[in-house]
Formats: sequence, structure tokens, C-alpha cells
Amino acid sequence: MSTENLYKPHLATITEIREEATGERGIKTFKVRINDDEVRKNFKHIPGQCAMLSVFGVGESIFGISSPPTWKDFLEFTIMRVGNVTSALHMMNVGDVIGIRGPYGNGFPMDEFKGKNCIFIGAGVGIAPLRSVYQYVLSPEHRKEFGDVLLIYGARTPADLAYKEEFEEIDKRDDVDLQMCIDWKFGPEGMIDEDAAKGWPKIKMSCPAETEIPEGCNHWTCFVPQLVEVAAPSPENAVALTCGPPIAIKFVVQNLEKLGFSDDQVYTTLENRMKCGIGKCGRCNIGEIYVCKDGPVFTREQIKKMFQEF
Amino acid sequence: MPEYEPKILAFLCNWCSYAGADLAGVSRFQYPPNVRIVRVMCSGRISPRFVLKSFQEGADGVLIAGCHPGDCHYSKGNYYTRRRLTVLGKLLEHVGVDPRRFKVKWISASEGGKFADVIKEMTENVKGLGPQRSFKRVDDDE
Amino acid sequence: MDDMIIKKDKLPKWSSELSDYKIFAPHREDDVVIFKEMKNVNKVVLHYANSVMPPKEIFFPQTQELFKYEKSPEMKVSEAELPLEKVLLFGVRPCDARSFLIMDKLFYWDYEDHLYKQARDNTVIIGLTCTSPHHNCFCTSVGGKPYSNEGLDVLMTDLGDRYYVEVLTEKGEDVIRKPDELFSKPTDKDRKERGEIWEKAESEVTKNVEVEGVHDKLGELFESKYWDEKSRTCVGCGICSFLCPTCHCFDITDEDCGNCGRRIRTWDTCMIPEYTVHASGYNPRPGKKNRLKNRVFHKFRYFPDRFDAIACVGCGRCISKCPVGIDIVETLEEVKEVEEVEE
Amino acid sequence: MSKIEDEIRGIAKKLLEEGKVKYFTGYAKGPDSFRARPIIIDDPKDVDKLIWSPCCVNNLGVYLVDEMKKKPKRGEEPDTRPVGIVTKACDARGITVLHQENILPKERVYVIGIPCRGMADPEKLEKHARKKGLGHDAIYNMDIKEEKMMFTGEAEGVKVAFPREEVLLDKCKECVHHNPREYDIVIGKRIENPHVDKYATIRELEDMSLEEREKFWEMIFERCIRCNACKEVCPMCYCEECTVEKAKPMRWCSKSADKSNNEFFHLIRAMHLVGRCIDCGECERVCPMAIPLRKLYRKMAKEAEKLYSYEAGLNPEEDPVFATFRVDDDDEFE
Repeated sequence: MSTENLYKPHLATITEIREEATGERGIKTFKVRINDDEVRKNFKHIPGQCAMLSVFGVGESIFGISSPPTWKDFLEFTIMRVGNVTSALHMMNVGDVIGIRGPYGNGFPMDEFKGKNCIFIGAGVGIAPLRSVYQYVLSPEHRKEFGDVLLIYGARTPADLAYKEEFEEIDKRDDVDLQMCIDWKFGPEGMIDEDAAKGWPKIKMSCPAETEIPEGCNHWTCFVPQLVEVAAPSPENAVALTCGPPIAIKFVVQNLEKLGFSDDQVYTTLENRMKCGIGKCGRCNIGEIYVCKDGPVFTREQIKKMFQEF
Repeated sequence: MPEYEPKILAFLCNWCSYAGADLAGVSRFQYPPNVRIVRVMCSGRISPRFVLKSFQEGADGVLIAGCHPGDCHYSKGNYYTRRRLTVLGKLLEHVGVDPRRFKVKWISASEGGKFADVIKEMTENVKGLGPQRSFKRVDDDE
Repeated sequence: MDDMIIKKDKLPKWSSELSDYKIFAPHREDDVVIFKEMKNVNKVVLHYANSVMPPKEIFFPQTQELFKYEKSPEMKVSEAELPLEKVLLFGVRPCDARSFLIMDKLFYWDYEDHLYKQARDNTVIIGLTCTSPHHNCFCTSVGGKPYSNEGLDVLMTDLGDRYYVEVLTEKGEDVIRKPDELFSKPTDKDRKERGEIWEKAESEVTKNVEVEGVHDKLGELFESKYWDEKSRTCVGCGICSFLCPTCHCFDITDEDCGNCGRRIRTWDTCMIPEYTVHASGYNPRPGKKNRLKNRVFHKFRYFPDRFDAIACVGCGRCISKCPVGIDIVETLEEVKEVEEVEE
Repeated sequence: MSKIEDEIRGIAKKLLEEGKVKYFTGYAKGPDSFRARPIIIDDPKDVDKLIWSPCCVNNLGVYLVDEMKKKPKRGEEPDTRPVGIVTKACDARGITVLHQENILPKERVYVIGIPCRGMADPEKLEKHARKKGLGHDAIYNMDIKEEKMMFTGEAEGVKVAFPREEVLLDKCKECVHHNPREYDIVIGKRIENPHVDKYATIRELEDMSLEEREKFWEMIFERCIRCNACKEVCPMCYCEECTVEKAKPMRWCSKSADKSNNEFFHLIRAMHLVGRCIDCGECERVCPMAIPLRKLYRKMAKEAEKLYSYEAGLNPEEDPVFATFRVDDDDEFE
């Protein structure tokens, strides 16, 4: 008889908080260490999987784990402040105790990606779940298992870019092609002037592919989908992983299609309101699919077959 | 077993009743220690939720005190209070809550004595009634 | 175990033999029949079309504690109390009994829900043949029968002054106490009588719908305007899902009292917008049409796709109690008739 | 077919044909003969689906609130034509309250008021029909002409009739406002308002002792399953976010369905309905657990009338009872 309480979280301590972006919908990265040694050791996740975080007295929410499984002893979560639980998390300090249970969901099929070129396309806070994958791919243990890596990441303004220091490190590596962009038009207060976006040359929006690329430049002012056009990755032996706001995903996918990517080469993540994380509470369904169990990672092919209700 | 000591929660308006309670203290009027005070800016701030929540969380009696009608710092806040809480009182009585558990009183800044008397009387009454159970949350382990 | 007969006047004696069980049985309270812990056998009602509330709450209570927490002096999480006592669920209608098997699929797939399982394992279910079906009952359309024994440990059939008792499982055998004293062997006459009653009951289930084909048809109707039309008068009250024996959705919330508190799960309904709204404010099912559609789809397409069973037992509660007269049987009939006009 | 039914259809047809209303809300035949159900029609061809019978119990006002909450699609000009609606006297008073509270502007609704002698309780109807051997579709004649509401049905070839007193909704027995006050058009003759005790339902409770009342409500509040149907069918419960569901910045009322939280919910709702409840009785009718909600709300209405001479939905110009005061209001707090 199973007596394990699936709803009872393990206690974990916040060991570090990094502010990634400020503002009303600020983004913070929480480094979390599970208190119990045994549990910590057994908490093994696949890149792309999720975990339920609890703020006791406020509630529970599901988040993508943004650290790769190769980083032992702790987990990281990059969280935007939007609702009740995220607001409460944002008010917490280092040393505070939260609850964690998981890992949940399917994660990315890393074995299938082996030997392939990997293209990561993240927009805004959507970079968080991708990070667990590209950090896994880029880790010394696994780098050899994968082909070329192209990393495309965009946010609204330079200030909104997450993991700044980490990207500086990645930029220095020669086994990864990093392309970053900021929205060419919108700062938090509207247009940003040229000076504020210095070193971020504009991409020709009407015809991105024709933009002249200055030597060594990989910072742009444009939307993520346009950057995909500029970078123009080859679909041959490649998989594309994309995550971000629905509107960005929509155009990214269109552009990938133009480049010749087939639907089973494109992976994305879906999200829905969830309460239990284990396929019981019912609300996260899209058709007969439970996003919490069968997702959050789906190929474009799978998504096209679903009832379009997300 | 020690004698049962009721818990009374009092919401006092900042301008009159809280000052009245203060005066009671300064003037060294004796009143029972069973009362816990929450200061609100005006008795008009009191929503029926406050009263019900207090009972739910284990208060045995709830007192609300504000300025005398006509003396409200915000000129008419307590007139609204009067309507709302009069009806709330009737409702509580209707569902079987003893009216002695729920009191509203006008206490001015100069009525320290009245404050002490109200608390004394209410504590006596509620003590006689015993613990309030009907509203209390079941999971309270106390 | 062989079939048996128990005289009605022996019921109190039988129940007193079962004092090691907590007995839940249908009671009439004001005008509603609900399952309650039986304190007095005389208060039990067995002549009722169906209880207002299905007995699902025995396994899946409206409010259930998941765990307790304490914030000071240090954070501590402690186990919820497990429902450990042995329970006897008496007088369950066959339709409701079938619902347990449907709920099992959900609560046992992949992760096993320990609270549900514990309660389920501890419970013996005695069913009672439905002898006077309500006019909104349609169990025969969704694979049930008024005398179905699926999901039951014991099935009893009212033969006037006595019950015909069939013991179906090992668990059921345990509740047959003092068989020599309380029970007797059925005669051929008893068997015949039971057969007649069964037949009569089945013929009295007059509401019906052919569900064959509904699954596929629904697949074509996801974008249909039909749902706009159908959901127009729905008020989104959620009675249909609260009273549904197979509806299992729940919400998880914290009940905080300062330094301690508990996490609870409570029934939820897919008929309210809050059910699916994201923290960002985005709602994938923003309108009544999306929600009503989801309920019908879930019962007759999603659940069958996933768990190979229609998530409806035909108890008719949602029809009888819908404040605006939305009738699931009628809906299904209409679904089959809808012709999609290409635009 | 009754004359009123004809008139409703005629008016609906005309309104829809001339495009004077956005759509028309009325009653249609229900899933069985004990109940009618609401229907919303846009097409004048559909007016024949409209009916008028003693089974038209729903308060259609709840759909008006829905209508006001609808947001126009981006870039679309909102359709501000009125909505046509069939109302009984009580429902019409509900609309008056919505006007009073600036939820529903008068020009957004076209009210067809119908003087009403009361409606049949579907549950009583079913019970009595069952007792007399009538099936769920055996009632074929429901006569609401003049004084009597007679239900006739056929059981095994024999005609069975039972009079209105047996099946009338409780709230209708206590109703003293048979005629709508605010309407765009009225159908049917004015009915003399009866002299009945409008607070009859709470008399028994008022005579009880405190302890007895506590006991009475204890059992009832324990039974509530918090499906929230009472507030969803209530036209007066139009808040975007209900205070009992609000979780930010704190949760006032836990979702747990125990006696304490259930009582909290019901008493808060009772307080929010003071001077607003028009006693359409929908909450009590739909409650699956048979919670006598009117016994709460009628008490509130009685107090409002006794203390402040205020009755809900009678005068659209009047301020809501808790939004105003008189300096010489009753004062028990001195």
C-alpha cells in the first residue's frame, strides 16, 4: 500500500537570490538547497522538468527548473513576479525556508538530441527553462555528445536580460554561437534612443536576412523572430528548442518553418494553471493531455494535433 | 483548572475611543485584562468580516467603539457604522449568537470611565456565557 | 460466497454486529438525502431515487487536509491524518458504485493518491438495486444497469420484506456476520422475484442516448458555434460538477493562521473562470462556452481517450439540479445532430 | 396557450425584427414538464420557442449582469442596444436595484413586466405529480388564468388536477408585490396585492430561543458544500471578485467547507444583501443541499424595513440602505 504523501513538499532553504530584472514584473533567480541530505541526493531531474514550490501560508506554484542536472546540490529557479506565490517568493530572503516537490513533467528528450546541432531560442523569461538544457549541453561532461550550439536570446531592454554574467562567460567560449537582442523599439517608457542601446546595432526589420553583420557583433536591436532569420540556422541534423511568450513563439516557429525546419524538429513548452502537478486536479488539460504530466515539453507536431485551447 | 478567562477583541476608533481607552489607563481606572485592542481610523472601517473573522479565530466577544454620532472625525463615518452594525447585530442574534458577545458603544476621548465600565461589564457577561464555540474554527488545537 | 436472503427486520441486528465499522448510509435531512455516518439505524432511508450528493465524499471529501505546517520556532511540515478507520458504505446505488471505478482510474494512474487509496481500501461498499429510477436517470446509456454490481462488494435487492444479498468480493464476505442466525438461503422464488424486479427497474430507465459515435463527433465540433448557443443560458454555478459522482477536480489552498496552518484540497469546478486563469491574467478558457464544452468533452472524449471509460454513470443529478435546465442527454443528442456549416 | 404567451411572442418578434433589442431573454419549455428554462434568442423566427407558464421560476436578471460584464472585442464598436427581457414582478425589482447601483443603465434593458400571482415549485410539483401517479411529462395543462393555477395531468387515462396552493413556491406565498413597478411594457392585468405576512418564513425562527436557533443553523451550515451556486444565480452578486474568494492580500474565508467557514460565507452574503435582496428565491431554489437561505435574507430585509423603512427595489431614485443614513436613525449603542 502506498502511503507516501504526494502533496507534502520537502523543506528547502533559499541560499542565494539574484536580481535579474527590476520593475513591476521583476525577475529573480533563487538558488535553493533541499534540507534533507537523502532527498537532495535523490532529487534527479531531466532538463525542462518542473517543480512545485511552496510558500507556506500563501500557496504553491509550478516552475521550470532553470539549472541543469549537472549542477549538484542545489536547484535554481528564475521567477517572474506575477501572482500570489511569485510575489511572496520575491519578498523572501536568503535563509528562508520554502517547500519543494517534484520533479514533474516530461522534460526534453536529451537522448534524442545526442549528436545533433542544438538551437536554443529564448524570449524574455522564457530563457529560464531553456537554461537547464543549454547548460546541460554546454557542461564539460556532455558537450561532446552534441553538435553545434546556437543560442538566441532576446529581452526588452539590456536591463531585462537575465543571467548577464553567465552570458558573458558563454560569449567567451568558441564552441557556442551566442546571439542576443533587445526589442528595437520598446524600453520600459517607450522608444529607447540610440545611445541607450549602444553596441546593439539595428537589424533591418523589413528584410532581416540582408542585414550586414559587422565582424564579431552578436548584440542586436530587433525582435527574437527576426534574429532567428538573421542567424539562419540550418535545419540539417538539428533540433530547435524555443520558449517564451506565445506571440514570440508563434513568429519564431513561422521563421523556423521558412528555414526548412519540420514540425518534429521544433520543441516548445506549454504552460497552464496547475495545482497538483501530478495529473489529478484536472485543470491543466488540453484535450486529453495533462500538461503537468505529459508536458511541458511538446514538439510542434504534437501541439498541432491538440485542440487549440491554450 | 484555572478560571475561564474570555478573550475580547476591541476595535477602537483612533480619534475618540482609543483616546478614551488611553485616558482610562492614564487615570488608572481598573478594568479586566481580557481585552485586546485593535486601533482603526474610524469605526466606519469595521466590516462585518472583521467581526466574523474575530469570532472564527477564537474571540469570545467583540467590541467596537467609536465617536458619538455627530462627533466623527470624518463627520459621518459612524452614522454608516451605526446602520451596518445594528443590522449585523440582528443577524448574529438570528443565527444564535448571544448579543452580549457583540457590542458596539460610543465612547468619546473624555470617557475613560465609560470605557473601563464597558469592558468590565462585557467581560463579566462573556465570562458567564462561557467560551464561544459556534464560530470557532475546528482545527484550532488550543 | 453463496447468495443469501436477509429479512428487513434483521437489519438493525446486522448493523449492531458491524460495530467495528463506521457505517455511512443515506439519511434524509430536511429535504435532501445525503450519506452520513449512521448513529441510528432507524434514521436511514433506503427508498429514494438517488442521494443529492453522491457518496464520492467518503473517498474524496469536499475538504481534505494534505498536511500541516508550523513556521516557528522552525519550519516543520507534518503528515495529515490518514483515514484509517474501517468504513462500511451502505445503500449505494449501482450508478454511484460504478463511479468509484472511474475515479480509481484517475487517482491511481501514474502517481497513486495515498489519501484516496487509503479511504478506498478501508471501505466495504454495499449496494442497493435501484428499483424506482428517476425520470432523469440514464445509466443504461453509459454502460450501467439499475442492478449493476460493478464496483460493489455486496449487492442487495429489495424484495419487499426481505433483501436478496449477493456477496461479490472478499471484502464483502467480511460484513456477512452470523450468517446462520441472520441470513437464510434464497429459494428459486426469491431468484425469480429478483429477476423480475431487475427487469422492471431496467425498463423504467426511460431516458437514454446512444453514446456510440459521440466521441468522434465531438472531435469535429471543437470549434463549433453550437457551444456558444448551448452555453448562453449557463450561469456557471458549478452544481453539475459538485454533484457529479465522477467529477474529481480539486483546488489546493493554504489555510493560514499566523504561525501555523494547513494545506487543504477542496472540490473545484471547471465551470468557473478562476479554474484555469493563469497568474498573468490570461485564461485559456475565458468564456462559458469554453467551460461548458470542456465539461462535455472531458466526460465523453478526453477521459475515454485517456482512461478508456466514459466519465459519466448516468445518475442524472446534473440534469435534475441544473438551475437553467441544461440536460446532458439532450446535449449529446444535439451534438449528434449538429451539422457544421463551413464558413 | 395563454394570452400572455402570445403577447410575449408578439413583442419579442417586433423588437427583434426592428432591431430594437440586441437579443431577447425569456422562458422556453424545460427538459420536463415541471420546469421551464431560460432561453436567449436573436432570431425573430425563434419567438415561438418562448413560453409563459407557472413554471417560469428563473430570475433572468442574472443574464443582464453577464451582459454588462462583456467587454467588446478590440476595435469593435460595442453594441449598446438594450436587451429584451421577460420579468416577473420580483425580477423587475431586481433590475431596479441594478439601476440604483449603477450596474445597469436603464437604456440598456427593455423590460417586459408581467404581473404574477406566483410560480410553481418544480420540486413540489414533481413530488405531488409522483404521489398522484403522474409521470414527468404527464402534466399537459397548466392554467394560470385568473385566480387559480391549476395543473392537470393524465395518469392512466384519468385526469388529475391539483390546485396552486399545493405547489406554489414558498416565496410566492409570501409575496406582496405582484405587480412590476419599473418596466417598458406590461402584459396582463394588474393584480390586487394580497395581505399576507411577507416575513412568514422567519416567524418560527424568531420565536425560538437563542440556543434553539444556534442548533437550527448549526446543522444547516454544516451541510453546505460551498458550490457557490447561490451566489452565481443571484443577480445581486455581480462583483468581479467575491470577497469570500479573494486571496489577495489575505484570504478572508477559507475554501474549506466546515461549519465555521460556511457560516462566515453565508453571513457575509446575508450582510451584502441587506436592502438588496428582492426575494426572487433563486438561491434557495437552486441550492442542492436545501439550505433555507431565504430565512437569512428575509430576516435582513425585515430589519431594514423595520429600522430604516427601506424595501429593496421599490424606488430607483432612493439611495441603497447602507449608502445613506439619517441623523435620527435608531441608536442602540449609546
